[in-house]
Amino acid sequence: MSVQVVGAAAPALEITNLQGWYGESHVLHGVNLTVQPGEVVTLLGRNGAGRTSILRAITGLIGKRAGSIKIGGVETIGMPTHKITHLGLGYCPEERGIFASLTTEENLLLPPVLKGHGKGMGIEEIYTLFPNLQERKHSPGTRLSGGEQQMLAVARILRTGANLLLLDEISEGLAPVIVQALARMITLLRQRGYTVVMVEQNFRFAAPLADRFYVIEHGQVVEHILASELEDKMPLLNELLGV
Amino acid sequence: MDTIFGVPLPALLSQLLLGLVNGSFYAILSLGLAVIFGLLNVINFAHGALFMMGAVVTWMAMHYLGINYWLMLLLAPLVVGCFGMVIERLFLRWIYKLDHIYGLLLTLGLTLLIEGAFRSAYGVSGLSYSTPALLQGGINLGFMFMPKYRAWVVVASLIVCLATWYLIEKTRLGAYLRAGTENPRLVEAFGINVPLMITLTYGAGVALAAFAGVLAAPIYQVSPLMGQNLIITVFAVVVIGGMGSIMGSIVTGLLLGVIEGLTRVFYPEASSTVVFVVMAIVLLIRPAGLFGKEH
Amino acid sequence: MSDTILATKNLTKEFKGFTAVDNVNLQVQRGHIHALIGPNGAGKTTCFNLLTKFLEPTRGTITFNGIDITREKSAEIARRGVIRSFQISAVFPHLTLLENVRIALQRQLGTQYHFWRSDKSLDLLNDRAVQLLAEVDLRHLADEVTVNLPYGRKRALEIATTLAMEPELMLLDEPTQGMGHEDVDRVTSLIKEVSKGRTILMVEHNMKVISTIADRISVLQRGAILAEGNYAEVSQDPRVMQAYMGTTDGQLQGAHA
Amino acid sequence: MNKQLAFWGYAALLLVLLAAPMMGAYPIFMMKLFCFALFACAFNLLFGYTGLLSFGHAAFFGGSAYIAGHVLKVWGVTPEIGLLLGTAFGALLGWLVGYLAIKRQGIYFTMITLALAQMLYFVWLQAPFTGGEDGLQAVPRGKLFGLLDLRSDMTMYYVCLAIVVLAFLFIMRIVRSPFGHILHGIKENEPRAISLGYDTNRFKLMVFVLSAALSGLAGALKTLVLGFATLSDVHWAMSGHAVLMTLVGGMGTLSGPLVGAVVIVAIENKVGEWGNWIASVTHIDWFRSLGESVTIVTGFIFVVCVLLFRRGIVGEILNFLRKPRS
Amino acid sequence: QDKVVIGFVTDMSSLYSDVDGKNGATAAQMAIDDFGGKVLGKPIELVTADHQNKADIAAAKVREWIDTQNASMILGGTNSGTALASSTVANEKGVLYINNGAGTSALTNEQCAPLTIHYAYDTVALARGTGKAIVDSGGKDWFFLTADYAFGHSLEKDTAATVKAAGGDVKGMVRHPLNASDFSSFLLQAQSSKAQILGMANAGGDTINTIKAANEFGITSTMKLAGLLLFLTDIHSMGLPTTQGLQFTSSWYWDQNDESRAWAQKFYDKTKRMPTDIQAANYSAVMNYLKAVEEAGTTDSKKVNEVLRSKELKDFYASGMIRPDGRYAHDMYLMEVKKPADSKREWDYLTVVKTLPGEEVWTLQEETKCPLWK
Ligand SMILES: Nc1ncnc2c1ncn2[C@@H]1O[C@H](COP(=O)(O)OP(=O)(O)OP(=O)(O)O)[C@@H](O)[C@H]1O
Ligand SMILES: Nc1ncnc2c1ncn2[C@@H]1O[C@H](COP(=O)(O)OP(=O)(O)OP(=O)(O)O)[C@@H](O)[C@H]1O
Ligand SMILES: [Mg+2]
Ligand SMILES: [Mg+2]
Repeated sequence: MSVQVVGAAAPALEITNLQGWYGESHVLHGVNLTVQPGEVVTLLGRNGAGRTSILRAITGLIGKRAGSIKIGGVETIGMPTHKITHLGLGYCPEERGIFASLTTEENLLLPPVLKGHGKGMGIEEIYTLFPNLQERKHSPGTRLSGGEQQMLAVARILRTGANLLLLDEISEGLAPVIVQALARMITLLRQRGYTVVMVEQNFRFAAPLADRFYVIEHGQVVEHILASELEDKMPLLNELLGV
Repeated sequence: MDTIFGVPLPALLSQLLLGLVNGSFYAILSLGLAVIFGLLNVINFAHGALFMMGAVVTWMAMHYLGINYWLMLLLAPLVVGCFGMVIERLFLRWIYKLDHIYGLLLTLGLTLLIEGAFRSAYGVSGLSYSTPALLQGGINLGFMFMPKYRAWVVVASLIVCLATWYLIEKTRLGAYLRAGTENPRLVEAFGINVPLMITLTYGAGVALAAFAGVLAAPIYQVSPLMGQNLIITVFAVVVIGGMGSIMGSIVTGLLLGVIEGLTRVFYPEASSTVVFVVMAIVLLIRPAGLFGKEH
Repeated sequence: MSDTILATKNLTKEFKGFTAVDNVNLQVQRGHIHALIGPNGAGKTTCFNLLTKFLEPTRGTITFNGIDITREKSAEIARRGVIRSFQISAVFPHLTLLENVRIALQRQLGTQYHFWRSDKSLDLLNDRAVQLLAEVDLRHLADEVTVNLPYGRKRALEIATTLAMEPELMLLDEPTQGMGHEDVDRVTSLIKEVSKGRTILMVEHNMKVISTIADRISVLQRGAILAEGNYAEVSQDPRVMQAYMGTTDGQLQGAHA
Repeated sequence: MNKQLAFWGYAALLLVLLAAPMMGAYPIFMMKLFCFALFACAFNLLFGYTGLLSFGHAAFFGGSAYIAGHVLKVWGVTPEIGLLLGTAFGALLGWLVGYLAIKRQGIYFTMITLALAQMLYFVWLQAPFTGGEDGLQAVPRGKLFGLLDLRSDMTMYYVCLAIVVLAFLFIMRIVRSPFGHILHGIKENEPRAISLGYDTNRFKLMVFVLSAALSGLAGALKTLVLGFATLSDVHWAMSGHAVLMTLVGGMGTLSGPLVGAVVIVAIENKVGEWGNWIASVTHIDWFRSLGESVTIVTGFIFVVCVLLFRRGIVGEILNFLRKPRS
Repeated sequence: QDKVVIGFVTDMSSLYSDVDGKNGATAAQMAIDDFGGKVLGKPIELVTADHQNKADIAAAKVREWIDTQNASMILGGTNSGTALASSTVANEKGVLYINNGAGTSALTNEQCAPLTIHYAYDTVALARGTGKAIVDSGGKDWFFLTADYAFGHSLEKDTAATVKAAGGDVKGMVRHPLNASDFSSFLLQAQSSKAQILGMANAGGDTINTIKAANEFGITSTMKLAGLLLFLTDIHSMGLPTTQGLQFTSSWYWDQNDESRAWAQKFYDKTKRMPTDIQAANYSAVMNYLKAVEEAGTTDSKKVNEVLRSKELKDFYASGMIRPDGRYAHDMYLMEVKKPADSKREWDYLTVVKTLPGEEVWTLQEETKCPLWK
């Protein structure tokens, strides 16, 4: 597989007419979205709208998918998951996926550093960001509290040097003080040129961070909002999200 | 001083040594089971059959091709390991997402097939394999005559066991493997070729069984049924050690060999039952096994 | 009977040289919605685990309605009326919603061990089950198989099941986690609703929920109680702001909307 | 609609079975089938309805077969007492094994039952009264309640049918009882059942004992019908049989184990003939050796079932019937 | 009925399939072919089944053959449990049952039956033959290695009694569980007893592994091994280097005389293996049965049985009478395994050390519990 760089113009992520299935249930019905390098994009929607499924489809973890997903210009729809990741993908799953048989530190060091991509965060930096993790670094991963596990799940992919991060509800279950730290972290990542696709329930958290928003409903994109339009489209958004 | 419960000390000592030899087989077999269970979540009932295959392949290589023992020590695990990988690709691959039970049943089915095939080819009385020239004879330890070959079995299996343990518990590859057991999809999402890793792991676990088979060939009659009785005992060892625990299976394997050895002296009739008695006791006190982690 | 339904005395849990819960003296008033908040890893879930005996306390006692329940088993405590919900959703996935609730109701009949009795004897629970489902707005889904439900619905079902137990004391661990706004609001009012006539002890990171319904709040930090009081009191506490809220400007909405 | 269909299905089956010996069916073979079917149903109660896979059920089946054989032959008790004692023994043993085994879950549970049963195998092998390799032979059938002479195959057939039908109804009732509903809950999500105040271990132990007792009844009945109990009844392969019958028929379905028992017992007895027949039709001589390869055929069925028909025969049919509706 | 059906049920797929099994069926078929394929003008058909060592399957097969195919004789193979069960069924149905492979002496003792003939060997003969012959040749001090179940116990008990009666002494014994796989530990115990003879009261894989370990630990240099239940196929599979010098009792050996050699060669041409004594007995039994049918002029089991028991039988396999308890009382032989150097060709493994007269080796009339022979 040769990684063709289609010039600087290639979007970090380009999804066209994405279909997705779990077994026999069809959950994604033609998703179209594009993310440019260095952007922070948030997927909004109600429970069960299909946001997590989109992230899973990108990483190849959904049951079956069709359509087109290009990462950095490379078509990935036919690739196995582990190859897709090497295009510079970092995925933080909704259910956190902390490994019980590994210690916190082993969990943290688990994802291999991806070659040919950005330099990941150092372990020191990560521990400064999440002091809890340092304190509990030798205990088994799943013995951490719910929130600590969430931190670990995020921290883990910052190390690999992936430059396209897929973050699924990372503020969930965290104390406000940590949520604020995460917000600072995302701002920082953006400054460093990372591309971020977030799924968020917590609109307050996402609002100041994202450049653009996609609203998902029934496995489709139903609305696209720029940060600048946010004020104006607030009523629409509230209606869509049922606030 | 020189008798314990009416048994002379030297006799006791020799029985302990013999127990250790058997323990080495248990250790290496239960280790393979633990590796496979730990990483694939499959109870490999076929382990006994593959152990047998290791021995039979060794015999075949000698009989048809004249390949000697030492080469087979390497080749048999390789051949059987490859066979294991084919099994994994063809059969096991489809059942990982299902309950453990299906793995057990599938491998039980495979066991019947493999043993049946070898039985039709070679009958049941078995085949004879002689001890390699280098290890013939024995050492007089004063209190007993220790065949050199048995001493070699202990050394060889200890080395293999410890190497495996190190690989899994202390290396990065090991960390992938352990993580892969819990959530293979996610590990794959970190960029690791998990399907390949799983295939190789099964191959490796099976190779361990085959290695034990090669070690066993000169000691026991090489027969299609040789794995059948062993496998149940080894299951018990794995349960006692704590399933999936690598160190647990090694230590428990050796320990049970020794306990069995002692039983052979004091109450020989019970020597193959003692494993299960120990298991019952251990479970009453520590439901997760000696080295197992409580969830 | 006193007004304190649940009390712990010097409750402590140590994990291999690490103290997750440290001499906690918690008093929960009957009829209150009592919130347990605190930074991640403060020991809230561990506390719940101790109260329901999913973990064995290292030290200390737990009294419920004046009775010492420290030594009792999980199931016994549940039968006394202390029911918890899990941080991850807990349902019986391949049963219908109705059956889910009915399993919980069944215990009142006292026939759970009657393997010789027909299950027709359970039909008299159906009305109550439907009623409970209606309370959490799931009535129309009563005959659906649970596994197909979205997350938020499962949480709602879990609450319905818990209610079926007629708990005197409900322990809710982050009941609104992973829910959209709609669901959060629904569940918040649901909790308010069901708190009538019973006591609720809940862990929650969503300050909006806490501020609307909690009668009393205990703040845990590093396993110990840092502050206690009603929302106004606690939220003014600079230590709480520092350890938990993270903002020192007195703006207490937290990060959650 | 579906329930009615099932009811008429069972009724028709019962009629056929009642008439079978008159129509030339082979009573002894049928009775053996009944015993295995009952064994499979008892096993399924545990496996299919509670999600506990025991790989040691031979201990109850075979153990009770020995006990019943011994009391019938040596003590000379009447058949009903023999069956009763066999069943009671199954229950007692079930309690012991269950007590140890339910301390662990999932596959651990399975391995423990397997190991304990294997330990019991050695006990049976060594116990003097079981006759070791010879087995316990020539067990008399005697007279039921001292009245009904069971030596006639016909009488035995109807008695056997009655017992198995009653046992089957009993299992049906267990599954559809308040108790059965909790079992279902435990199978689905045990921690949740605990948190709802159910002492799940007690439920598991109870169902284990029930299943063991019914397996014991099956074993005792087998001894009564065939007149002997041997080591193969307590061997782990017998436990494997129970699993296979349940799996082939469809676990977690009431009639699955019945179908599975028919299929497996038929294979065990007839595969040689089928092999010869296939060989004569296809002219491939290899098939003639099928008769010596029952284990290979069995292994093959295991593999195929696990890979392709996980729901089993009845399970697949039910699934097929269900589909167009939803 | 337009054909004569003989049913042969044995273990064709597991533990005992080498000593009898498929090739046992071949031997029986050879007898039918040699007889001309027809008796009383009707073609003879051999039906076979694998009982997988399960008594219920064996009994079911026997019953089925008798009921549905009108089988006129059942030939039973290895495994005592299946043999006793088959015997019961056959007698109940009034059909002749001849057994070759099973060792249990109960077939002609406690559980003897009028239509049951035990043809080849039984454990009593094995024990007595080997026990007495070895003591007579100077092996006085014995140590027993016994498989701990009924079969092993009875082998041990019978042999020990013979040994003592012949003036020998039992120095001790150790009972090992079935399928113990590792025997080194038991052997050390045997060695320290300082006995001359190690009596192996076990069978199959256990015996084989005992012998292997005895070689490995140099036990064979101080003790002589006596197998109480061994077959030619066992020796074949272990090879002479391991088994040389081993003594055991057998009912027949292919290299005994010209007749046996001639028949064995025919068998070898068909199966590429030399016959075991059981396989030879299968041939002999079927042949004698067919002759008896011819003589009786009917396939009626009672009549054929009478003919069979009425006179001395004699062929390449053995000669002797069938006693009232059903035992075919022929001579047995004490065999010794050759040294590798003495073996001239493949399957040239044994020498006959001694003939054990049929009057002595089997259960005696004064001992029998068989009501038919009181
Ligand atoms: N593993 C699965 N198997 C079957 N269906 C699934 C699975 N996971 C999700 N679904 C279904 O797919 C649809 C989309 O779910 P998804 O998890 O993508 O939604 P979401 O927008 O992330 O919602 P949430 O807020 O619950 O995380 C839902 O209807 C859900 O029930
Ligand atoms: N079984 C255990 N073994 C070791 N340490 C544990 C165990 N359970 C919890 N801990 C530790 O105890 C501390 C308290 O955990 P707990 O789950 O109670 O936190 P919490 O307050 O619920 O946090 P969160 O809000 O993040 O869910 C954590 O630091 C956690 O790592
Ligand atoms: Mg989601
Ligand atoms: Mg928590």
